[in-house]
Formats: sequence, C-alpha cells, structure tokens
Amino acid sequence: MDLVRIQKQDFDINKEVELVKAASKSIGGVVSFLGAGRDISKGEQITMLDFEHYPGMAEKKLQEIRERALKNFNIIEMGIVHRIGEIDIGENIVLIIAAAQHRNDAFMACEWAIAELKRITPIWKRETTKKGEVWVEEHP
Amino acid sequence: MDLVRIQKQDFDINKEVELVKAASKSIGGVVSFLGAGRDISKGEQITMLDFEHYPGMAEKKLQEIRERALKNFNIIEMGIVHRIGEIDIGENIVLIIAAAQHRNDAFMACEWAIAELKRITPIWKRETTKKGEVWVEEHP
Amino acid sequence: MIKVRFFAMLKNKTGKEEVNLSVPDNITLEKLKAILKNEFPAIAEFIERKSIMISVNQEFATNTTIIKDGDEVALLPPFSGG
Amino acid sequence: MIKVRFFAMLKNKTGKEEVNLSVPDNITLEKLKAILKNEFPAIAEFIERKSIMISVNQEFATNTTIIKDGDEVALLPPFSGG
Repeated sequence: MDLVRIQKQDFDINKEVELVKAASKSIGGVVSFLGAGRDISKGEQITMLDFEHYPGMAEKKLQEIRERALKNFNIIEMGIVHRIGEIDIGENIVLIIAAAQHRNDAFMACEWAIAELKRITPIWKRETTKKGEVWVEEHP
Repeated sequence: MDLVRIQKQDFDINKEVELVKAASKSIGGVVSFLGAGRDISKGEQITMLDFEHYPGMAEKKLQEIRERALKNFNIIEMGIVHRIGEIDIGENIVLIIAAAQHRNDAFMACEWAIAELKRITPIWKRETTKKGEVWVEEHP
Repeated sequence: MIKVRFFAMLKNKTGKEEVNLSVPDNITLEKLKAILKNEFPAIAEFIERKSIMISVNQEFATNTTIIKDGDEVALLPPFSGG
Repeated sequence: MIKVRFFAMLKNKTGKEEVNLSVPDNITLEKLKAILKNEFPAIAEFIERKSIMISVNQEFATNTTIIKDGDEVALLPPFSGG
C-alpha cells in the first residue's frame, strides 16, 4: 500500500499508522491529523459532502508535500490519504501522519502538511444543504 | 469505555478516535499524538520498556489534563490512554486525541496535553539495555 | 490543439468537463486567458479573479508560461480539500 | 501513623514499596522530610534533590503542607511517562 493515496473508500487509521511506523524502529512520536465531515459550515446545516479531484495532479501534489516534509522537517516518514466522492457527516475525509524520533518535529511537520495540502492540492468540496449544493470556496 | 484510561493492553486507534468523535457531529479536526517505544535512547540500544504508575493519582492527573484542556482550548473532546507494564520496541505507549471544530485548536490542545502529561503524571519508564535496567530520568 | 479542463464550479458554469481548442502555437498563458474569456463568457469573471489558478500539464502556471500544441490546461477554482 | 510509598528507582533504593510510619501529628512536610532522610538513608540525597516531588493523599505537596494521621505520602522520582 502506498504512503500517499487518493481513494473513494474509508481508511483504517491503525493500518495507516502501522504503514508509517514500519519505516523505522527509531520512531518515538507519531502525530496525526484527521479531517472529518462537520455538520455545520458557516451557519448552514450540511447533509452531505462530495469531493472532486484533478486525477494525476492531486496525487502529484500530495507526493510533493510528503517529499518536502521529509526534506524540511526532522521526520522519519509521512503518510497522506485523502478521500474523494460522497462523504457523510462525521466520516473521515483526510489523514496525515507524521512520524519522528521526537514529538516536536512530528507536530510541526503534520501541521505544515495539512495547511500545504489545503493550499496547493486540486481537490474541491461540494456541500449539500437544504438550499442545494454549493462548491466551497475556502480562500475566496 | 472511558475517554481517559491507564491500561496494560494495547489500544485500537480507530476505536479511540471513534470514541472521541462520538462527542459531536461538529468535529472537523482530530489531532492525535501517539508515543511509541524507540529502539535507541541517549545512544543506548533498548530491548524492552517497562512502565510503572501510581495507581489512582496517575489516573487523576490524566483526568485533570483532559478537564483543563477542555476549559483552556477551544476543543470539543479529548481522550488519553497510557499503557503500563512491559512494552516492546515499536509498540504503542500513549495516545492523546484532541477533537475540535477547527484544526488549530486541536493541534494546540494535543501538543499541550502531551507536554503536561510528561510534566505532572506519576508514570515512570524503565529501559532495559545490554547494561541492565535503568529508570529513566527525563528531567534530572 | 490544446485540451482545456474545468473543475468543480467551473464545470457547472461551463457545462463542460473538457474541451479541445485550436489556439495559436506558443502563446503565453496571458494571451490564452483572453481567448478563454471570449470562448467561455460564463466564466470570464472567474478567469479574471486571482483566486482561480491555472495549471499547464498539471503544474501551476503563470501569465508568462508558454502554451504549446498538445498541452493540457486546467482551470482550477479555489481548493477546498482537507 | 502515616503510610509512605516509594516508586520506581526509590523503590529499588529502599527495597520497599510502602511503609507505615509513626510520626508526630500535624507536622509540616518539611519536618517529615527530615524524618524520612533519617529513616531511609539510602534515599536521603534524593529527598534533598528538588527533582523529587512528594504527594500527600495523591496531590502534590509543598514544604508547608501539614501531614495528618492516616495520610498517604508518596515519594515521586522524576516522571518519564508519555
């Protein structure tokens, strides 16, 4: 299984963490960010989410984030999984795992990676509310 | 299952995350810190770890950390599980999960909680190396 | 001939996922944008806005990027992954 | 009578997990520390060191904390959990 993936199906956090931890016995701290589907966005009740991506480019950007994280932070390994397609409220959307000898490096790399993912990865969220379906513009 | 526990057996990260996420459908960001047994400490090869705790007081301190995190950070829920007894290299030691509407709050609370756990929780680690067994003094 | 791809709200606005377009060879992205605004008036204002990014062959491009025959150009509305 | 508990390296040094000790009632922790140093010379230097914390009834205590009959006092070497 690849450390960086975009997929329709849900992921198993235990398995993803094991995959990252398998990189080295020197890993002492593993920091994970899990994004989940919230029920409310800007005051609107959300009933369903739908994610679209630019196949090829989105995967490439996630790979690039992993490689830059490994280069710029003192971490041992990083895994990134993002789901696409329909996602219910409460379900998992994205998982970023940063593993390091020491926890501070893992925290910094994980926090950077999710911010960078939102900034450069061509993935779009459509929210379904009572008023209809809206493509979200996080950075208008 | 309690959100804050000390136990001998390993934990299932999926289940612990589900337990924390069950608190609210408004959770959008879940940050976890997982501590694992490293193979090397201060240049020494470690073959085994053994954790001892002060029963009663250690649990109370972890509860206190959760309550202070809920009060001082904009998070929705927090779970803390720490293992005791013999732990092999690579195995899970501790898991702290912070869930919030927004990720920044979850990152801050999780990072604070693991630092505070190390500071105030009466738990002690004994490392077995080729030279014998040593109680670790992280803050000499 | 280049391929132009539309994502998310831009796909809705144009009613298209991708279009093959004949354009002069080796033009800049700046010139291509003017062509696209004429070709797809429904999204002209989005192409104007800075929040829309454009990729060429799956890499972010700038106004000076040269568009060659066979290139894949994609119009990317603000990302909202994560 | 109070109960004194030892953990981790202090348990190794004293060879004891817990001890019941007769001490004057309502003394300060500062005075109790002097008694403990006499009673357990093997760990006298650890009691002196600031890195050792002492809890009374499972709460962190200071030199001015009053020790009462039936209290549980624990000697806590530097923590290394997490």
